[in-house]
Amino acid sequence: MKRRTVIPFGPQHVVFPEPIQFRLILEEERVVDAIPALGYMHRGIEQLATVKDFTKTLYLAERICGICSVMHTLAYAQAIEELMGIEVPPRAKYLRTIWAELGRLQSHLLWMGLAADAIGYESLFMQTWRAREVVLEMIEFTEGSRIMTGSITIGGTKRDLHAESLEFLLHKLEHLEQALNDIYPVFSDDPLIKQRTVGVGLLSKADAIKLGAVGPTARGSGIAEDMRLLGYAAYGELDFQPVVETSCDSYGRMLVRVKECFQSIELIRKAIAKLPPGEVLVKVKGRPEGEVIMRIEQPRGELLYYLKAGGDKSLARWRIRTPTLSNLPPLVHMVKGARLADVPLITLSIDTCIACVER
Amino acid sequence: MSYPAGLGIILATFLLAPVVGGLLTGLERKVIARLQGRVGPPLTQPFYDLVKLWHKRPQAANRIQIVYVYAHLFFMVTSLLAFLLGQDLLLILFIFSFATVALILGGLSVDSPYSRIGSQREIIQLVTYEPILVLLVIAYYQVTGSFMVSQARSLEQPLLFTLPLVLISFLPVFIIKVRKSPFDLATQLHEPHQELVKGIITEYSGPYLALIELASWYELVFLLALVSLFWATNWVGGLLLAAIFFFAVTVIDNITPRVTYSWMVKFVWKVGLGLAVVNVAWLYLWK
Amino acid sequence: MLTNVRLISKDDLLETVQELARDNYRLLSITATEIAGGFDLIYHFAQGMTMLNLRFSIGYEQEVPSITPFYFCAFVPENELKDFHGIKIANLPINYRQLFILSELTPVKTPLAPRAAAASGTEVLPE
Amino acid sequence: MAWVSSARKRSPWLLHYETGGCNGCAIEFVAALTPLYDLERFGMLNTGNPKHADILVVTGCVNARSGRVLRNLYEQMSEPKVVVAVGVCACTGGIFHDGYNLAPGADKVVPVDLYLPNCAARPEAIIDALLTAADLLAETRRRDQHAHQRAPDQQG
Repeated sequence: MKRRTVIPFGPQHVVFPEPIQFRLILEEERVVDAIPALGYMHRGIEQLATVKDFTKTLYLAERICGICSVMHTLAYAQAIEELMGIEVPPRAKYLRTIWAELGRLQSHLLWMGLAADAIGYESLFMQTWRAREVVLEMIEFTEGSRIMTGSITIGGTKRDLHAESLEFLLHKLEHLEQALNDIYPVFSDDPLIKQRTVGVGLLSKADAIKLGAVGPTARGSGIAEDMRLLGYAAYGELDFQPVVETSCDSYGRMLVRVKECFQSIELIRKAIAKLPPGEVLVKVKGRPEGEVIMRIEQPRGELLYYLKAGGDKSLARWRIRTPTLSNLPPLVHMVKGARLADVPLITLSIDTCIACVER
Repeated sequence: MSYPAGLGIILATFLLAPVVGGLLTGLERKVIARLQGRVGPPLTQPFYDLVKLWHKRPQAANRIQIVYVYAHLFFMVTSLLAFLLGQDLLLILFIFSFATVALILGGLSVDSPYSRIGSQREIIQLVTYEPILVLLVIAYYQVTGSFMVSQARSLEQPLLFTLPLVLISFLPVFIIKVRKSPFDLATQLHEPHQELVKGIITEYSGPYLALIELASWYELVFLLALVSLFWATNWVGGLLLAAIFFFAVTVIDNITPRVTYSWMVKFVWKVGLGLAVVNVAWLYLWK
Repeated sequence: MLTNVRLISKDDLLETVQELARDNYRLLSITATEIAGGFDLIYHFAQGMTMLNLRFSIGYEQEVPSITPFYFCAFVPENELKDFHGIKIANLPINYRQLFILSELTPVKTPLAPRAAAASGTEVLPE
Repeated sequence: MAWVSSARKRSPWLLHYETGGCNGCAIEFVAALTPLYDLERFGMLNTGNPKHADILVVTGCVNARSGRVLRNLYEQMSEPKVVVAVGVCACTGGIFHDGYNLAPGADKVVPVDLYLPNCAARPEAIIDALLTAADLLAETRRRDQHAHQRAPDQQG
């Protein structure tokens, strides 16, 4: 029998800033087994929601994850609105769409940078994060803060966009598109990047269904599923098609994300063009009662909320199923048999967000 | 060589080489930062790092590790010294490899998986580039008729004109030795983004890391001196050649991702070794 | 709202899930809620954009069969059920023994099932 | 010696550990390394290896499992060392402070020298905090070992 080495991969590791531990069992440099160990970020949000006021839980939802904070507030607000039967003004729906897409842009750019970093491509990492700063500038200008914006609330949005803000957005989007046009060919054509990603971390379509892959991971394996097609917020009125790649490897998943950046830019432009006038916030009275399931497309995939409220001040149950949790079994499947040098990239290729997983 | 000149070279090796090596490292970090659109650290940054590391509280996993660090530095300084004194090239490269072996043994002496796997990769790197160095020595002997480094200065035309392909095949060796992307498999000194944390030097800290850093400066100067051997007839030419090499490596580092070791072995043996063999064969058949 | 719910009994679970697996449904998640005297379990499935929820209730002491033979990925939510609610799952292949997300240092056992906390007697092994 | 402390001030190497929380501060810390903010111009490197680092940057709230890792990392760093708690979660536990799994603040596990309460901390604030930490590093202090408080795993 070959000699086996056990490498503790994480929880503190430079490649990804988040703590997850993989105990990798190696034969020489090939991984024969990977055991994920979670729990380094568990905060007990589901339990906190059962003791806090349901309006304050909104802020808790925002702090499930700092990267997709907008998505969590959006999902939570929509779920509560559905429970209480509130109709959100159309302008607020469009604003929510714009912010959600900005959030997706910054998340995808962040991921692209980390992926470049994982394969040791310093320069590309810096260039993508430089482009990301443009998005953060837009977010800060329109929402008031870089990460925790608090701009979406139950019943609408807290802020409105004026004509000059929209002009600023359009202007910056052009900058961003230029930067992305420079970055895109590097990701799609660079021979050394291809050498590191093509055929690495294979996940066939059948496996993706069986193991419950969602989001870009599933779309990289040829499954055309995008929760935005459900038509929540203003997505029903904006025409778009999900980005699908059929190469089933890290390269495919990478391309899905890069292409989705362009798609997001298009969606924001369409939303700005169609933005209806009117109010952005309706008054909310009463307490939620009943059960609801909310599915939303996060940058990382499908987010599933199950809310149960009994007419009390706080919720009876708030079940958060985040995309990364669903993508963990495919990840374990992909890591088995990979080379040690490819493990960081494969782990990143599902866009792990441990803060979401552990709540 | 006269006695005072030899003494001068010894002094220069001990005093000037680390200064030059440190400044070059600082320059390289600055250039990389500029290529990435950043301001970058000051030119003297490596010296601050060295002083700071030297004054941290020493922590070592075991005693033998410390011995290997000193051995690494000693062999590195010796190889540079022997080179500047115009000694036998074969011997010099032998000592140079021994410096690497000392580092590998140090990495293997601790019970850390990162350090162990880093050492294994360093061994693979050693195996990868060593044949090219041997061919370099053979080609050198064919042209000059001697193994002595001092012989290169008395040639009529620079070595570059007879050994152009050998110089090109030396480029991957240079990249491997200075631990730059795409061949930064075993460790990196200033870029932390690695699946093995720091690879072979993970378990060194404080003053011992400072010694490794110092050795890497000597190494850089030695490798650049080896490059300048290809234009040893004229010191301007040698300096120019070394400068071109230095900037080429810095740029390549910036525009390539890290590759896997199997790809590295294939590439270096196919392209690097191939070019060197062609050059040597050409010398045999036509000269 | 919660739509497309199919009420089943605990004994029908494996059979129903097998049918769904044959029809290429995806498993989204499993949700448990503590109700009086036991738990309310919902298995969320989806085919494309449409969801299907299987629902049944169990008592505190009752055991639920694992659906990992049909959906391997079910080990993640099933371990969560063990962690947060202390629900007993039979034949779980990857069993973290209530240490999936919670650690042995966590002062509270089964935080989402406060009423059942006292009843939970599962052995907690050190890491 | 003056030149030693000057070197320490100009070359602090960082170790970042995200103990929990929402990643917001962690991402802002990484953003501080990138071209717009560029921490490296102050000589700071993100090493990722506790044995090489001088400043431990803690982001996020400390929970039962990560507290032990944090403690372990802190003990692997050699003196002199400084700990910076970035973000309100690392300072007090923030919005999650009454969670069942948390220690209210990183200072319950390791001695913290600098607090940066913010949600989420901006890169400018992080740079400011790190520069202040570098100044602290220059004053070669030996910290009282008794000041170490007990880790949550040692609490009853």
